[in-house]
Amino acid sequence: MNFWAVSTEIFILVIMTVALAVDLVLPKKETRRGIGYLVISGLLAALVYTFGLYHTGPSMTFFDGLFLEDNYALFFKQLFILGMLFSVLFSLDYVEKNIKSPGEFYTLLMAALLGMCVMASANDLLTMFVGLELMTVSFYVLVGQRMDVPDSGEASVKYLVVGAGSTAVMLYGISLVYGATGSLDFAVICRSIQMVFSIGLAGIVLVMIGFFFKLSVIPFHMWAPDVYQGAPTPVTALLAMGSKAAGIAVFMRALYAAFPLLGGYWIPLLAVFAAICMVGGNIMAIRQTDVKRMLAYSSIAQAGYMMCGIASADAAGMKAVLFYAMLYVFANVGAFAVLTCVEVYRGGTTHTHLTGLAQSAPLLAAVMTVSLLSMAGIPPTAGFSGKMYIFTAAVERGYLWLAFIGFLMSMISVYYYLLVAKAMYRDLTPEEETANTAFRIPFGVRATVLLSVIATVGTGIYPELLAMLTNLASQTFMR
Amino acid sequence: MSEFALTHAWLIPLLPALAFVVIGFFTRLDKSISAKIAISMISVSFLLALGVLAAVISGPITMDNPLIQKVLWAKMGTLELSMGVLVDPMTAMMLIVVTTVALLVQIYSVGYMEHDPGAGRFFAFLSLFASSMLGLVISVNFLQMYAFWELVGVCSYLLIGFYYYKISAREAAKKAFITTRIGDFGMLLGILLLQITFGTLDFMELKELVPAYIWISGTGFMTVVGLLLFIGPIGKSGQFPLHVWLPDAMEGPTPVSALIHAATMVVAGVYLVGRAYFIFSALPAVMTVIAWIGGFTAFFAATIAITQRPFKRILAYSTISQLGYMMLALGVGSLTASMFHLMTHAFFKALLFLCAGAVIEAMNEEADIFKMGGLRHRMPTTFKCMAVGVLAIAGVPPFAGFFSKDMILAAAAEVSMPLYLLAAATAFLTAFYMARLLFVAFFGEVREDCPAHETNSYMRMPLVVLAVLAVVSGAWGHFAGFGEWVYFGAVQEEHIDFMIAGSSVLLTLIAFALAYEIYVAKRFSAHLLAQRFGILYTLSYNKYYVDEFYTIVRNTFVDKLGAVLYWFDLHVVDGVVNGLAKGVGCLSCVFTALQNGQAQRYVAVFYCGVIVLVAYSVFCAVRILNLLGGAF
Amino acid sequence: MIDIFSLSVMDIVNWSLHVGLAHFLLLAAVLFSIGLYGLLTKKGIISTLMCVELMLNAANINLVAFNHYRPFQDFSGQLMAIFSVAVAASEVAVGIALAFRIYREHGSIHVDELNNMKG
Amino acid sequence: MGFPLLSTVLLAPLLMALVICFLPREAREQIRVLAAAAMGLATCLTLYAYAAYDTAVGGMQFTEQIPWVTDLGVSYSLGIDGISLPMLLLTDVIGLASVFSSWNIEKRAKEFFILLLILIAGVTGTFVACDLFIFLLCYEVVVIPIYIMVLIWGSTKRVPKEYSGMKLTIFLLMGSAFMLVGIVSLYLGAYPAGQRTFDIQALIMASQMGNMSAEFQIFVFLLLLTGFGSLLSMFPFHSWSPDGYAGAPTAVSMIHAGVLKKIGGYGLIRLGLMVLPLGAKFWAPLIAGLAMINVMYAAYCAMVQKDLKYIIGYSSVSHMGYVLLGFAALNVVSISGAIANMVAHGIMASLFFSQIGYVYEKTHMRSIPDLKGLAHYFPRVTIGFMLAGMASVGLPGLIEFVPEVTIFMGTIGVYPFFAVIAIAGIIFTALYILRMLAKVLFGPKDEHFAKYEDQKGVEVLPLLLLGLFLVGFGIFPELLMRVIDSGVQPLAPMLAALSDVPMLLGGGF
Repeated sequence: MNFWAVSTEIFILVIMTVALAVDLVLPKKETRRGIGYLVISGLLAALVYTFGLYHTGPSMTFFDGLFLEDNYALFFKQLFILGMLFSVLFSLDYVEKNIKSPGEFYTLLMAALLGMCVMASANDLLTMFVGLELMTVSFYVLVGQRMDVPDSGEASVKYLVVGAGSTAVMLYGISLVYGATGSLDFAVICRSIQMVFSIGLAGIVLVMIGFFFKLSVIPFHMWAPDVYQGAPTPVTALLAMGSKAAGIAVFMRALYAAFPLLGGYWIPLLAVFAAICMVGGNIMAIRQTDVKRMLAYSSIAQAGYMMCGIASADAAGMKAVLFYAMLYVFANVGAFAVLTCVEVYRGGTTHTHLTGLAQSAPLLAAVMTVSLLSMAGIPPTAGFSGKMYIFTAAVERGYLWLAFIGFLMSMISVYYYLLVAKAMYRDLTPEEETANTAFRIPFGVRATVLLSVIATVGTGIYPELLAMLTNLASQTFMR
Repeated sequence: MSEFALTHAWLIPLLPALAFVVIGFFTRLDKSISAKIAISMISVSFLLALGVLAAVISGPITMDNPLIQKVLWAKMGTLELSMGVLVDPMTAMMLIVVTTVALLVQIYSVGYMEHDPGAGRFFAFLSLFASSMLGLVISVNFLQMYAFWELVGVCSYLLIGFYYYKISAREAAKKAFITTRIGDFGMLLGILLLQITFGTLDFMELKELVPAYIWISGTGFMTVVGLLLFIGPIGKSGQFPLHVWLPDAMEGPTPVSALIHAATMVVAGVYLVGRAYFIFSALPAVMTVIAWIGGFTAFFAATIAITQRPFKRILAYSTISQLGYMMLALGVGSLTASMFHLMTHAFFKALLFLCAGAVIEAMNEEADIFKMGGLRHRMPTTFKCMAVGVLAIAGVPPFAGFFSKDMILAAAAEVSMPLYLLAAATAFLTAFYMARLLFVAFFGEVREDCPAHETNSYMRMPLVVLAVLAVVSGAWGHFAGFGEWVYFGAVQEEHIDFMIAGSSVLLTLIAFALAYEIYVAKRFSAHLLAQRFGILYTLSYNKYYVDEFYTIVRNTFVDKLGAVLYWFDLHVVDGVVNGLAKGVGCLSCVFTALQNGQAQRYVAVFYCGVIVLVAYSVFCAVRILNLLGGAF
Repeated sequence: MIDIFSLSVMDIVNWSLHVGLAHFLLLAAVLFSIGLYGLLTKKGIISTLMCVELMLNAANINLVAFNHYRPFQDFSGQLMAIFSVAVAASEVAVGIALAFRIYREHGSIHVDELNNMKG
Repeated sequence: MGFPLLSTVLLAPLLMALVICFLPREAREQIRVLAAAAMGLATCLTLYAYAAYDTAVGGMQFTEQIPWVTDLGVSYSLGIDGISLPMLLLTDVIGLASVFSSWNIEKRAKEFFILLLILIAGVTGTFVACDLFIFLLCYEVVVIPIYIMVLIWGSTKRVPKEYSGMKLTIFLLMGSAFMLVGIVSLYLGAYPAGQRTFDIQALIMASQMGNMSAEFQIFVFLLLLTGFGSLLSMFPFHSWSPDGYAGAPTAVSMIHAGVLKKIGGYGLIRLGLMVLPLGAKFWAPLIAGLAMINVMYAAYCAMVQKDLKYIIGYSSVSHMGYVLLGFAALNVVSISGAIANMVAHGIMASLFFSQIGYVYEKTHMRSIPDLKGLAHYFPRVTIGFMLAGMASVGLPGLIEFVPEVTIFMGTIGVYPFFAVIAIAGIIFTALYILRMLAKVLFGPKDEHFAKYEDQKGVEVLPLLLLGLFLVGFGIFPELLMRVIDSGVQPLAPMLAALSDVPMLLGGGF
């Protein structure tokens, strides 16, 4: 039992328990802000620590291979931790203001993070399932954390109902795969010839559907807009970055490690769904006025882009996906930090709430614009490099039409991203002018947005660093 | 001296350009200094031109071996555009004409522009025009000629529109530019065709190449080129049907009319045909066209001139008519006659215009000749000069017009009788309407309200000089042997065919007598005549409605069509774009309508997806089984 | 493939008497379908959750049955079933809690009344 | 590698924009002076480069190269040759002029100059980039600042500025989507995996080595044509242009019409022709036809416009037709003419827009019926209008003459029919330009304008700067042609070989 392999998870577990304990010992009326700082520092340490775990040799394993701590997993864990770190950082005020019991909130966040990390290094269906459910169930609760807003509860219920259904489907799929191969271990499944028969194939699609739900792929996406809109903004951010990225992580591992021989079976499937996502997501996002909801639809489209990378099924594609997932985190952090700040001060995230932001808080407006453009893939933001990576891989695989749809749709997406920019930058009517009061940007938010925008533009102009990291991650996995 | 002038001929156009720059940038606001600069520069050019003339007369330079200097102007790939100087007798003659008239007109303008605040601008433009015209004259290749051709066009645009606050002036300027532009279009096409056919535009090289080409591959293609080239002169020299701009151009200040629209710019067309004579003369079809267009224009314009009332407009139509003469001469193959007439005409027409200017200024901008009368008592000098001009243009010996016109008639008579008759008739009409002008404006008794008075010395001096030139230039040219000097191909010997000369002089005298009877002795009333020839009179008085016709054409084929196309742009091209945008929006509506907020609807859609995918998996399974050949 | 139409009545009787893997798979499938039907039709959150339970357990039956009838060397199937039971329990717990909250906010626990967010 | 001249030219505006970010909003004076200083520096360096460029040697000079993204084969490599150098000069001159002509901006000046400098830097980058990736980076940078500038400082006339800005942005981005697909497949098709690169020279090498089949070239060229064509406002894709210019503030109109549009032509020559000669050859007749339509159709539309900016918008569409025609003829002369024409039109159009902008800034009028007899009160503006107008009419001695004649000479032998129609365009150009000038500038005094005063001080600088080039390059075209020729000469053998390839589409009209 090599406990170093699970050291990251243990680290996170410790943070979680400490947060819980502190929450219990603190007197009731005492502010829980301290816990936030505690979590932040802990996550920072964890982030730094994980860098030490990158390796070139054989990867550490746990539970004789059920749990694999390779660079691929590490990359994603860092991604989760980064996302979580920033979300906590920019939502300190938000939590204090809107969340009834912050202690539990932070604890649950850590639980979700733990689930993600487990997923990232899951090397068999059981571990995967457990990690997935740990994350999902925590999110059910997190989504419902705003007691003052009915939408929050509604979102939570919808998430639960649809999510439970998808869990059932996935579990059923796992059972079929198990039935076909007699094992839950990716390695064994990969070797088994039985997969090619109907049970196995049905099992694979059902498992894939489970992930499609997490990635909110059309037509398994219907929960996403409502949940994104209803959930507390930081949670929405985490749903967009963490939950999705975790899904991607384990999805790719499952496809490449467990079902590589059936590539001819699932690659076209992915390609088609990627196209559907890119088209549908972007088109549906056009008419949204609530930015959170719009981002939900755009996240559907983003899932489509990433699936293009998965569909190309080679080192280049995987690296592209890793790259994209990371820059998507940067972009989301920026956007949601701004949204959180705006919601704290103006009590909403619709276009009208964002109006005149360019005068009252130029920094926020600029960051919002840059982040959205990064999602749209406009240079010099990172999104452009990411799209180049992804679509280059796709075209090389022979999916020119996919790349074409992708580029076209990302240009269409600029339209609704620019609508947000328009709301922020357009000149105001006199009464708006008076209503548009400048507001103090808390330090957390300021730091977050600056870091995120630097990361976005920096990666866009000089992608080399992130590219090297992704190479490391993808190659050790692909061998 | 003359050698220097010859080698530095490029200075001639450059000095006025310098004047333009200096006046334009620095002394624009001080009219007297501007005038001094302009006049000094042009007079230096004039001296140089004299030097060139002397050198040409004395030196070895003839039409067949000109002096050539070239500089590279622009080069791309194999294509080299160059600018330069080509001096041969024809050039020298033109240089003299242009510099002389320009100099005199500028001196005249000092008086004429005395009270105009914009005088500085005026002199700047005049200098610019002079330099462009001189540049055109010394061109070595078609491109240079085209370039300066355009430049003189713009100068005329600027000068016609000099009184820019007058709507009529601004419209006239626009009309002049556009109309000549139509000619330039054809000319440019011709030049381009020459370029791609021969790979050069240089006159001297083409002079070698073109005949060879025609000898090898016939005249067919070159005829097209020639006709295209000739469209340019039609526009510039106000030949029918592009003559309409010239009468309107009289909106400009009178010195401008004298310099540009009588003496120099309008003859550029004639000069071009003369310069490219080695092309035209080899193309009989084109020559016929030129001849007939020239002849017809001459007659046509003369018939209009008879009935016009404004002083300058009569002169304008007479200019068109005279230009027709020159074209006719070219068409019938006598370069010498054409150039000779060009020279004499430049002098006496400038004279006439300057007199007109003096008269109109004296009459306080009253242009209608029937509001004048008896001016000979008030303005004796002007009257004398005017009379000289009239006699000259009417071709009364020994005035200049007699010799040149006689030469043209002779040449025409050699080629075709109809053309000769046309020309002779024109001569008659010319004499008549000029006499009418003179008699109506200057004879009869002075009106009591007539403000006229003799003009100041600045304006009188040029009149006298030009009058002298109008008297002597013809005789000088005739006896000094203009023919051995400016010719194409072989020198044509000069003789006065007394048959032709006599008849034309006779016609002229009859015309004078007739005019005298009508307008001075008032034996028959002009009105009666007008009613007698009702239709003809109206047609002529309304210039045969050519302008109206063009207006209709412009409205339909430019404005209406433009409106239609713009509608197309707005509603079809742009409509498609907006339509697509709207379409995407509707699609968005449709999709989002599916999202009705019902959790169970979501689950249902979810499981639809599940079913589809399971079906796909089963389908694949069956396929695989078939592949394996039913191993179950 | 098995030619279904060439089966005689006797064969079917035999098949149904000798219980085997196929029966369990069939049962699981039927359970799953019933659960799905309920999930799609039931209005109350509680009954919806019960249906979800049915579906999850259908999967569990599969796992256990496979593990029993197929010659597999380990018991990972049954292990999986146990884990899934735990997961299902946690989901239901969250569900009940949410039901309370929804009842407090809307005065009913009908899922179909929760359609404030749409479009 | 000596002094990184091009990097300085590229980064000076960006860094200055960064500096301005930290200045207080009120320091309008300092901000605009700083912006002018940055552009002045860039312009001076460019002029130096223009003077120091060795036309005898030709090829890429002042090159800089730093490995950038290894696994995509991207390198930060800059350089200029005879084709990009005039464009670079154009960019910086117009950039400087646009800074001056937006001198009097009061409203949110800080943001304005930041965005303007970013915009200029982006355009500069596209011209100095030797690497396709860098080219793309800069290519799309420009779009977003433009949208925001139109949104804030734009003006609403026939269409609301929000609409025109969005139209412009989305239109160009749509085009660039096609282009991106083309470039990606170019990148993949040029070399086998492992030795792939975005370096343009390497791509040209690849096409010369025959790594790309004719079909591939034809397909990719079509994609590029769609992208660059819509930027160049080629006929069916032109409708963003007039609306966009009408909505945009002066500086944006100047830069957009002056240089941004030219990126399309530049890209067509740099990528379309040099990398995909066979594709170019295949589609050339189509381009020629569209070019003819551009010239006449846009001229006709301009004829009936009432708004000054719309007239210039359509006239620029019309002039781009000449550029396309020159490109389509595919010979040294015509292509030199096309490049020269891009420069000429850039100077001319931006001069026009700067003058219109000044008048609009003072009088808040732009439609022809409102404006009369400006010559009485705005003599300098009048000079500007006349210069620009006469240039676009193609007057000798001004910048447009030689390019036009060159294009005609190169074209008429290849597409006689299209060329003749296009040449007839000079008449219509004269018609609508002179009408506009006559109605707006001349005519009787209108006391209504007595209260406005003429350009003075800094406001005159755009006129002086642009007028200088307008006349200078007009009288001494060799200054311009020398450089362009050195850039086009290397293509001569390739073009010669191309002329032997039979024309597949259409045939010689």
